[in-house]
Amino acid sequence: MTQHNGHTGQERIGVYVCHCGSNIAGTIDVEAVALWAAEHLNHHGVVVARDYKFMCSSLGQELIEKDIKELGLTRVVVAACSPHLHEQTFRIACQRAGLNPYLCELVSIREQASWVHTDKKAATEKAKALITGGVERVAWHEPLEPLRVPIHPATLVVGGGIAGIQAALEIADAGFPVYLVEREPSIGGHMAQFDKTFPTMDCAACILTPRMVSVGTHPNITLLTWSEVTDVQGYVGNFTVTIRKKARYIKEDLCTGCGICQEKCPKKVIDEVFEAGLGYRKAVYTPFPQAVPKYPVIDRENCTYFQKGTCRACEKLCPTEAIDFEQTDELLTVEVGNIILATGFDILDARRIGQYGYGRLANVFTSLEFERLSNAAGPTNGQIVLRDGVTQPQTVGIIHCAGSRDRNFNNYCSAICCMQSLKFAHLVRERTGATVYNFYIDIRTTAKAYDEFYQRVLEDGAILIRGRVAEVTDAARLPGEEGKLIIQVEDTLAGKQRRIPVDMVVLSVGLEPRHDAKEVAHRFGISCSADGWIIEKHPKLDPVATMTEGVFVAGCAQGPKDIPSTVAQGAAAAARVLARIQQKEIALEPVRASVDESRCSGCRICNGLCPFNAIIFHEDRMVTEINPALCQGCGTCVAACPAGAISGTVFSNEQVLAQIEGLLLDVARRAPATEPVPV
Amino acid sequence: MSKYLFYPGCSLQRTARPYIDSLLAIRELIGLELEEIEDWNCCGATEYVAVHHVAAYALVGRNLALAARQVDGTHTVMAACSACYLNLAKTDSYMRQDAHLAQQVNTALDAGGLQYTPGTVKVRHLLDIIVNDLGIEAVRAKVVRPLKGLRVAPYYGCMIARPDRDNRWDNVEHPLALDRLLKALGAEVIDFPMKTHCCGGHMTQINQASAYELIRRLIHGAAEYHADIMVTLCPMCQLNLDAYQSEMNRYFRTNYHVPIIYFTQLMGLAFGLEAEALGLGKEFVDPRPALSRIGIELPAAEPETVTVVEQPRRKKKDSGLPMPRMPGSKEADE
Amino acid sequence: MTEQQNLPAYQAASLPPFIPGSFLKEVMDATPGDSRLQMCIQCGTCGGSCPSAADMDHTPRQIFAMIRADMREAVLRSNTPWYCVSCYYCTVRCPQEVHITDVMYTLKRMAIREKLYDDSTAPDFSQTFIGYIENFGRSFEFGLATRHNLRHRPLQLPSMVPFGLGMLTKGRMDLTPQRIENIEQLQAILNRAIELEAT
Amino acid sequence: MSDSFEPVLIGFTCNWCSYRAADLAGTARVKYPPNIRLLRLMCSGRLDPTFVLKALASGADGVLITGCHPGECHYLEQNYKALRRYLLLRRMLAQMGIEPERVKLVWASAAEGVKLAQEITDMVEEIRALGPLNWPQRHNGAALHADEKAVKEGTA
Repeated sequence: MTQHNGHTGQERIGVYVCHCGSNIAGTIDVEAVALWAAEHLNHHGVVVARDYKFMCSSLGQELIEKDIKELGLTRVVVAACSPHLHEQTFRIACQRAGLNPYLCELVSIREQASWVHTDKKAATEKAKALITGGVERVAWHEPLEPLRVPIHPATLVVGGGIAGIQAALEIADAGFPVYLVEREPSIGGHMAQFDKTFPTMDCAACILTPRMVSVGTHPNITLLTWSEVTDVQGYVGNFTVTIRKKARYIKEDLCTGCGICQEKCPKKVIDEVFEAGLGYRKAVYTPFPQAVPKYPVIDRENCTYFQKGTCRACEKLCPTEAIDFEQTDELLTVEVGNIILATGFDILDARRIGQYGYGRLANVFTSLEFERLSNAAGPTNGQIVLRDGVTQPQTVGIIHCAGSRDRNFNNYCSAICCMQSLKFAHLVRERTGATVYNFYIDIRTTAKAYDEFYQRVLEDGAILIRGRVAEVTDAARLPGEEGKLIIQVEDTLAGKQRRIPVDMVVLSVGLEPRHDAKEVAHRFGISCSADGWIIEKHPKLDPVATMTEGVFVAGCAQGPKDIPSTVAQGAAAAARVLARIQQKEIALEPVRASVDESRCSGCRICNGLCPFNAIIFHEDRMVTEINPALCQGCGTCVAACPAGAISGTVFSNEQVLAQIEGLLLDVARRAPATEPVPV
Repeated sequence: MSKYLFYPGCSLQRTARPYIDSLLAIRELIGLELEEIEDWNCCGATEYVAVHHVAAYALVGRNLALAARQVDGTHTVMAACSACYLNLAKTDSYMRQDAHLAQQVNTALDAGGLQYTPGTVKVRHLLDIIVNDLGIEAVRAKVVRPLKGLRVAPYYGCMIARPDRDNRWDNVEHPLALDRLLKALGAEVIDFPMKTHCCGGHMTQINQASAYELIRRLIHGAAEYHADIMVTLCPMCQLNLDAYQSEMNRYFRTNYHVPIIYFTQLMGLAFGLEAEALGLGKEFVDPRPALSRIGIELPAAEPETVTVVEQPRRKKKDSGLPMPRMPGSKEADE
Repeated sequence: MTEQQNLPAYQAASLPPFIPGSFLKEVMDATPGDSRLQMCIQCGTCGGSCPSAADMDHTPRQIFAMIRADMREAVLRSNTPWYCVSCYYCTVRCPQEVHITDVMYTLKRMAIREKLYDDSTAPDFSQTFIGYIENFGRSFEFGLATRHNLRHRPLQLPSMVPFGLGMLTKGRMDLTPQRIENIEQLQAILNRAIELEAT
Repeated sequence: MSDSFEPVLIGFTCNWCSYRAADLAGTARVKYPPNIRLLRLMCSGRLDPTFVLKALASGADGVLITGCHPGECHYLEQNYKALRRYLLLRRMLAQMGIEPERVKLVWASAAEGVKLAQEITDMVEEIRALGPLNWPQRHNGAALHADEKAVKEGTA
């Protein structure tokens, strides 16, 4: 650590340059930057400039606190990572030392310099310019108080899979109200489709159903299935959410869930959702017997009455007169303080992988189809059979990484496929005794008891071949291949191309973000990564928060993960929300605009600019006023005021212009001799 | 009429004479106007690039530069040979991606007073133009003699489908463009699983055992599906599968007889054109028996007894589990 | 101070070029565009897809491992690239988008330049082929087939007579090569290109 | 720095999208030239045209303005106001004898780190091609101020 003392100016500014280990120091000569700041920015008020290994560590923070007290600093500039990560950390440090927290400025020399540039000299020069901008800007900072707003105690949970179920139960059990919104007719999500769960092979329904029942009967949970969130307004602590409750055409208060309507409905449809296209349901249906809630829905697209105007069999036969063809969609508005998104995943459309023949070759199945095939409650009552519905396979090939770790499809590892494929191998061995081949690139069994499961599947006699399958074909070339599916692969450990005839192929297809993940994220004001998964606030230290305060994420919406991790995230998100609710209020950035009435000319240019209706015009005095409770702080009116009568905190004209000047101090020589813009 | 610059390539001048003859015979009917690139040279096939690097791209670069000079109204260069198509497209694409290569190619071209700016012309294959520009419907409208009852194996080969840099095909593994086109001619198109497998390429000249094995796989595949005829769109594929079929039969002691003709020839037949104008009759494996079965008689047809095997169709099962729905499957069934 | 542009990812990265002077780098540098060869994860999709894999002494995947292991001579002596039929199956299926077919061409060029091949049939075929192009601007099947077969398969030549005769009588082969008009221009271009390769 | 011309650019970012895109570019280690210096506003709607002129007057050779995609503004629609001001600002720059290409507006969502980096790279090269900004002599502060006022009134 080096220390450089400069001489005193009007404001007493301290500059702190972080090494961030080698994250910054690897590219930027941080010691030289600190030395330079002490020497060259002393005319700009810098009285001390230091560099330190990790400014955000407690020792780093103490360094700043000590200087505030001992050197009488009035402003602090920390050159480190993005303010979105550590602004709060350093503001609190300032506050501890008795300095108003808003007199601290963060300069991002990691995300904006060391991580994005390779030329060390240029990156170092840029860091100096960024810091100069920060120093010039911080001089104009004003002491501010955060805006405190109360937090509404209710929570919205979007998605009724195991992540959403877990989160909802945790919060409801703590005594706070929850709205659980689910798009499908029942909660349960993908887990409800599975037969067994790895590595312990307990039955998915046996462990999931009790939780579903708890959700359905919990006094603190309002369950809204067959519903979707259509609009979100407001901000942390105070969201107003609009939910479309789609018409079920069933009167929930009268329906007993007896199932007669489903039994009598004459219209059979392929169930593309719950049965993954492998089984049938009726036009009026609950997706599965243990569905929560128990009320069915009428699928308008396929209902004979809705399409052709006659039938109404369900209505005639319903013992409680619960069928209501006149029902319409309802829009509900609820107030919540926090939101948890647990919207889950889709599976990759296996038809896209042409070389595996799914959709063309009857006996190529997806993993989700296989789950239904092996499920005792599935379309074959758990019989593992070929597409003809009767023949048991003698040989089964299970292909890992189908569409994952592949730049032609999804570049990431879907995380669950290795264990899922091993589970399938075990089930096939156990139920049919068929010969099983698993084709893999790498076996990734990294969680607790997972590798032991791999060992067990090897003991079961599954044959593992290291090689990514090149193609699945029905074009027989050699004796013994006729009538079979042939898996062509390089057995990379033997170094030979092999053709392995099998009866059934199971594709462990990758997990994908929901097809509408981007729209949903946009609706909640959060972002998705390029892959489409919701971006968490910090991948390690804040994995369930998002960049938008009050919106949390849990489960596969954030990225592919197995059931244990999903449940852990659901509980973690709930814990974060509960902590928020217990605080009762939250501090907001005091970024607000206000009008200096003495300078307002009454031109009304700003009047039409505010989408939040925060700008009011007083006809009597011919002046404009801004309602601070409604102002969101965008600053559009500040930029528009020709009289300069509107000013905005945190991003005032003075602050921005001073920052520009600072950013360009090193190149100011190139500017024209006469200063063209009056500041 | 849609106009395109035309790169015929060496094969169409010689071994694939029937391909160009049939193409020229049908072009008016489907509204295709072609302007040949003047003084074009060989594309180098798969050989030049195995010996020289810059020269291989400069060789193709000369053709692109000549084509660019003829750009007038259209900037699309059409090739009918798969290897020519791929070499032209690949050179343009690599020159776009790799500034160093582009500069070297242009330095070389400069020695001949030529220049080529990558991206000036767009290279496309004949099938792509017929299916995607002129349209299947325009083809269907000209059919006067539907090829009803003719079981055809659509064979694309490699280099037209792969690598598909500009996403021209619905699926690089199992494209359907040719299938749809042949269905529009009234033919019965088999779901040929080998449709994009390799014909052996230059292996017929290098290692005949390897080549014959690759040829056998394709011919065997077509025979397994009881195809009357296999349709190709590449001179190399046609040559290997047709001219070497008897050699292959001798090598494996088999007796396959699968005629191989160009898709343009089949289009011409469906359009009611004369066989001779379509270059038919120059094949090694005689297509006449297959064609006469659907009532198309070629001149000097020698009577030949053909054993017609009853074709086992894939059974449709009613009691089974539903099949996944395929996008565009309705269209493919037409 | 600007970042390097139009360079393959492995060269533009902030790290210094890996293993300077390695055979891997040599192969990548000699392949147009970004071949992404360093991204191979040894999954075997190429070896599984290859129609000629059975004839190769090493699968393409093994060749890539050998390139990384700097087994220069063993790689260039391998018959693997010469059995490549340019079908591009490996290239389109490779999950890492390695330009495998192009790498095979690069290995052929290297082997020819250093005369490191055990069976000369394929290299000779390529060179005979390009000889015709350099002299006429067009390929010439008749000359090619006869010259090539005379040299490499003289005993089989009689059995090829029906084939050649068939081609001639069916008007699918000529006895004389065609020559493009401006052959001098093409030769000037190719000579300049070959000079560039040497530098 | 070498003798050759290295442009300096100022980039205005929106706290909700493009600033986060810059963060994302950093986290993903996407590389772009160091010639740009970014500063943060809450919204592209906060961008007072004076800021752009101030940057150009203080030595910047170009200004990149970034905001949320149309329809994605955190404050509902303020990026449209930025767009209007930008279009008028460019016209005004042309009248002042400054190449309007020196100021550019691009949209970048919080997920578009790679896109933002590419836009920066492209613009640095474009400005490098244009060369250093040479202020026309005839302009003085008063004229600029009048123009700037016109922009505000015309577009607010």
